[in-house]
Amino acid sequence: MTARIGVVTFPGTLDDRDTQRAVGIAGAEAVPLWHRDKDLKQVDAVVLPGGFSYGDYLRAGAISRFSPVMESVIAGAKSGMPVLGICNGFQVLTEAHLLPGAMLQNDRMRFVCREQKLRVENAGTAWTTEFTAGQEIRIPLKNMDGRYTADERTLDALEAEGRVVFRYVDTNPNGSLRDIAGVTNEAGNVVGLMPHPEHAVEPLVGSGGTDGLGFFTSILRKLVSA
Amino acid sequence: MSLDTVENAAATPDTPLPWKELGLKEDEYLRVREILGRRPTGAELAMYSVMWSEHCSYKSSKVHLRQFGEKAPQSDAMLVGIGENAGVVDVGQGYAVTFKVESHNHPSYVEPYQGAATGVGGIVRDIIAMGARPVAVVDPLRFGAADHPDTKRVLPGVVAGIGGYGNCLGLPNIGGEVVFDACYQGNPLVNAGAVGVMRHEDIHLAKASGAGNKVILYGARTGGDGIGGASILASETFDATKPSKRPAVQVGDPFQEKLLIECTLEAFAEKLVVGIQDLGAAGLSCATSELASNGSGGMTVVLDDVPLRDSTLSPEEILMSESQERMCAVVEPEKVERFLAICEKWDVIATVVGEVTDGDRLEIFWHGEKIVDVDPRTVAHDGPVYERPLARPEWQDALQADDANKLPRPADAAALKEQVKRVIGSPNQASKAWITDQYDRYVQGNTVLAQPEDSGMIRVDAESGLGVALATDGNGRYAKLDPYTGAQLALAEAYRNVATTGARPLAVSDCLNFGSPEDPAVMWQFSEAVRGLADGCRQLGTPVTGGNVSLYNQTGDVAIHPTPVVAVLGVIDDVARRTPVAFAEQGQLLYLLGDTKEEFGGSAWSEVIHEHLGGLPPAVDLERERLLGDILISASRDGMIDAAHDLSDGGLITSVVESALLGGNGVRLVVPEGLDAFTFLFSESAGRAVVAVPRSEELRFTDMCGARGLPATRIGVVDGDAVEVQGEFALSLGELREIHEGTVPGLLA
Amino acid sequence: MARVVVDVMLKPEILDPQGQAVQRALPRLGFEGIADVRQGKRFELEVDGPVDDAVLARVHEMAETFLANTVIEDFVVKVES
Amino acid sequence: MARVVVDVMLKPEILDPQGQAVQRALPRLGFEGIADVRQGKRFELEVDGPVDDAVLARVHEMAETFLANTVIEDFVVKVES
Ligand SMILES: Nc1ncnc2c1ncn2[C@@H]1O[C@H](COP(=O)(O)OP(=O)(O)O)[C@@H](O)[C@H]1O
Ligand SMILES: [Mg+2]
Repeated sequence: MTARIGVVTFPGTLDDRDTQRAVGIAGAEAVPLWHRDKDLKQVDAVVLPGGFSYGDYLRAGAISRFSPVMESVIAGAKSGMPVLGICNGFQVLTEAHLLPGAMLQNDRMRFVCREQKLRVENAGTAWTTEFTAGQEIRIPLKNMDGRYTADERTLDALEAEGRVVFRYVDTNPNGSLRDIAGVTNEAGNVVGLMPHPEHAVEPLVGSGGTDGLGFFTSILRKLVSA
Repeated sequence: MSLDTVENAAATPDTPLPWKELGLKEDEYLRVREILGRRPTGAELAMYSVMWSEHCSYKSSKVHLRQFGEKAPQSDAMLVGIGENAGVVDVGQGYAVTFKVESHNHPSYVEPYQGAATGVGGIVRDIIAMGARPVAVVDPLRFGAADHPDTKRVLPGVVAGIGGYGNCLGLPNIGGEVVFDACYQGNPLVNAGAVGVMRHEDIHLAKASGAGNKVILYGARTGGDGIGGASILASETFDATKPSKRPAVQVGDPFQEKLLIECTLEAFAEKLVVGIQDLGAAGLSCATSELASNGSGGMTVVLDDVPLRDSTLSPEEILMSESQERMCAVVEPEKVERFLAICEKWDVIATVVGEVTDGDRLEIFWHGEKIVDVDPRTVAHDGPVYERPLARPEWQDALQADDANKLPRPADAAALKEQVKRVIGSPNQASKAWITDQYDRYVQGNTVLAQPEDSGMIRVDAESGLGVALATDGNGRYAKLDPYTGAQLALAEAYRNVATTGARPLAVSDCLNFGSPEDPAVMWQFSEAVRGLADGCRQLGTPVTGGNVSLYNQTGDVAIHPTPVVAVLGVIDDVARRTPVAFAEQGQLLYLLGDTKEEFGGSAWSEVIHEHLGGLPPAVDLERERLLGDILISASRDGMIDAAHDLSDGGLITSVVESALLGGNGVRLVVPEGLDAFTFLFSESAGRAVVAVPRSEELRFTDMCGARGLPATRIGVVDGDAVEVQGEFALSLGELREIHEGTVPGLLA
Repeated sequence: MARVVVDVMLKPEILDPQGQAVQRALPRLGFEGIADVRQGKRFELEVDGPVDDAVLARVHEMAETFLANTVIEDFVVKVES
Repeated sequence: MARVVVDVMLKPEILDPQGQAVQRALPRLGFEGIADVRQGKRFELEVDGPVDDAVLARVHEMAETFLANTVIEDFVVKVES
């Protein structure tokens, strides 16, 4: 039996099909979830994919966070269900207060699309066990509102508790504080990051690398061995 | 004015109407009266005036555009030709592809962000209206001089608008152009193209048939966008000078459009749609008259049912409104409920506003009164057609006599090196990454190639690896020197760019940007360019499937360079075989394919070093282009080459530097016998490409070129970390990178 | 130091997708009775020295030429007390 | 119908690149003497019926939970006269 991984579609979500494909390539079963449905269809984990849900109007993720599906995702996350938020999904997770901090417009005030080098700082979360701490990976990054921000106390606590999961290397593309590209919650089941692992799972398309596959094989291994 | 009904119009033949203010000529207005057998109502006048405008009726260009059909090469790939929202070509395995380029030049000068954004929105709706899922966009752009202050206003806004809209729709941007030239100072060209994919059986057309079928308007509410003219009709006095409260600028809502895409595709998948039409220029006037005239029956529309953003709109204004993000579908009565449910699922407002009838009239009602009663064909298809006078400009001979080949050339190796640096760092040849990094090229997960590759490439089928490639090109400097040849060079370059990546060119779309058709010189340029493109497409076997004409691109009496932008679509059986631009492996051999002659007319070198435009553009040999393309495609399919880059403006040195920088590998070049270093590096002869050949494939590759008669000259090797021209100069990759990548950010940041 | 505020709003006849998205979300969040929402920008300018008519005139010009895009936006200049 | 305005500004300790970009551009445009610029959002809500304390309390809640992200933003609710 393989793991069932839910992929949520909000109005304006863009990378849902790509994320489903990535889940499938990793060997898990992708289960589409619709924002108006509270029913999580007994999935073992949930991915909130990238895009511009509700056009990113008001603030990125601010409107989606109040959708019916999020009530169930929030409840699930609090009881240990693994949740991964990619880009817009990360923004939704911060707006829903499942992850600390908030996302602001890039310091350069332009959309940025590039291949980004990251360092994996925490290989112990539900979504990163296939990596090793300190490993450098390359995956695409594309966002308008990717500047991770939190107050100093929160940032210090995140560092102290090892909850910074990914850091930008060489270039900080959006002005994120302390080069933070991704964080996790205290329990390590909820992870959010700005770059897009689902665009780096096949050699031929996307950025051409397969460094993103590790996210999906990590969760699969965890769920299947559990 | 009180409501101007059909009855009222018949009874008051002498009521003066503001036809002039709405842009109609007197004879055109008289034609309308003749067609109707009475004076038009205000609403009818509104419809005729927008539908008979240059933009909607192609009245000046029609007689020339016919050649695209008359000269069209026989092609089994063509499924839907010119005349529909976009052409459709067969790419095999049951897939069909639709693509088109359009202009949003004037709005983008007034309000760069929104003008460009709504341009993307409009072209994407054309693609959805054919039944296809949009899979990529491209954006051929032209701006005034790079260092002009207004370029700093226009360019960042245009780029942010294209990105803001396209990124939010989830469409990868896979290519385009950025050209700077003072001739576009008051008339930037903002062209946008889109590609869509569907199965053959999903092709949809804009027609309303089947009496009793419902006409559903869905998407955004209708506001007073872009109806400056119609507001005159709504006022008591027909006073055109009265300030209008109607917005002159449309604001795009890409989120709404994304929902429109998803709900339209879902309705298609459930086979709920009989006919469909997007609402673009001329809004409901266009959608209703085109749907009705392409179908078998007539249509009634109740305007009171149109959802409004502004309740003060008059019926004339509603008919003319160009509010964005709206579509119109014809649906069988028993399927209406399901159609509305899908719209509700996606939070899209949808309203039944009319019905297909078995008559042949388009009848529109307001407050229970009939305000339009016309034969829809007369609105949509029987607009005026002009044979505008044309005359070869009297300056053309002098321009061509001002031979660029006679310009002073660099005196020694040091001067040559200096000029290489200047050309590589010139705004037109420099890296456009500052711009293209603002576009999402990864979304949808099928992007095989995107900028700065020679063409964009999208995987269509993950199982088989089937893919499509798209490139757009145009060179206004060449076209100014000779519009016929210039159009063919644009075609040749786009064709070559597609073939260079390993895809087989299939079909063409175009966007023809010119000055005023009322100027005989411009009309001559236009007719020559169309003739050149049509002849070229026939010779290359790539039919024109559709396109767009943008006229009146001029400031005062001064027209832009004639700028035909040509898009070529190609197909590749397996995207794993694509050829990238980057020189990725040290030790590979570099071959120059094609002949290099002394051709500097319109060249980047003449522009950058001498600020010169004169002489003749490079000669075109389309048979040679076809042979070059065949070789590049075979070599890619059989794994004989690892990289290829076409040569165009900026010559060989520009292409080689780009490939070296992208791969992070240097090159050592040897000037071939019979050529001087200057001509070798800077000539812009057409029909050429440079390829990187693994040593193990050298014999096989040169044998193939030899057997098929394509000149292939070994010019060097991928080696080291500098671009070196033996006996002349060397430039380190680091220095080249600084020059090539620093220019555009330096100008705009 | 004094504060001058420039409020920039889309002209009433211009589509405001952001405001509309907010308005449509409100009922779902349990907030009824809001007939319309428009979203604009607010600039807070800290001015060196006193805010006299000359300063206000300059801020007005700044708003007109730079802070607002008067093709699609209106603006209001206010002194914050 | 009455109008309630919600002004949302980034907290003072949060970097505001938009405001800074405006401030940096001003001298180039010939506007001197502006010590600081902050850019925020302004929401204009048209309320059905009269604006009483209950309505204001609801708008306050709306601002706190939705219109502003209080991790990074402060807000002010005002009745426009
Ligand atoms: N506005 C743009 N949008 C997207 N891609 C662009 C744009 N301008 C240039 N490019 C890309 O940059 C690369 C180099 O452009 P160009 O030098 O014009 O190519 P070529 O000369 O081969 O036609 C191409 O991949 C082109 O598609
Ligand atoms: Mg090229």
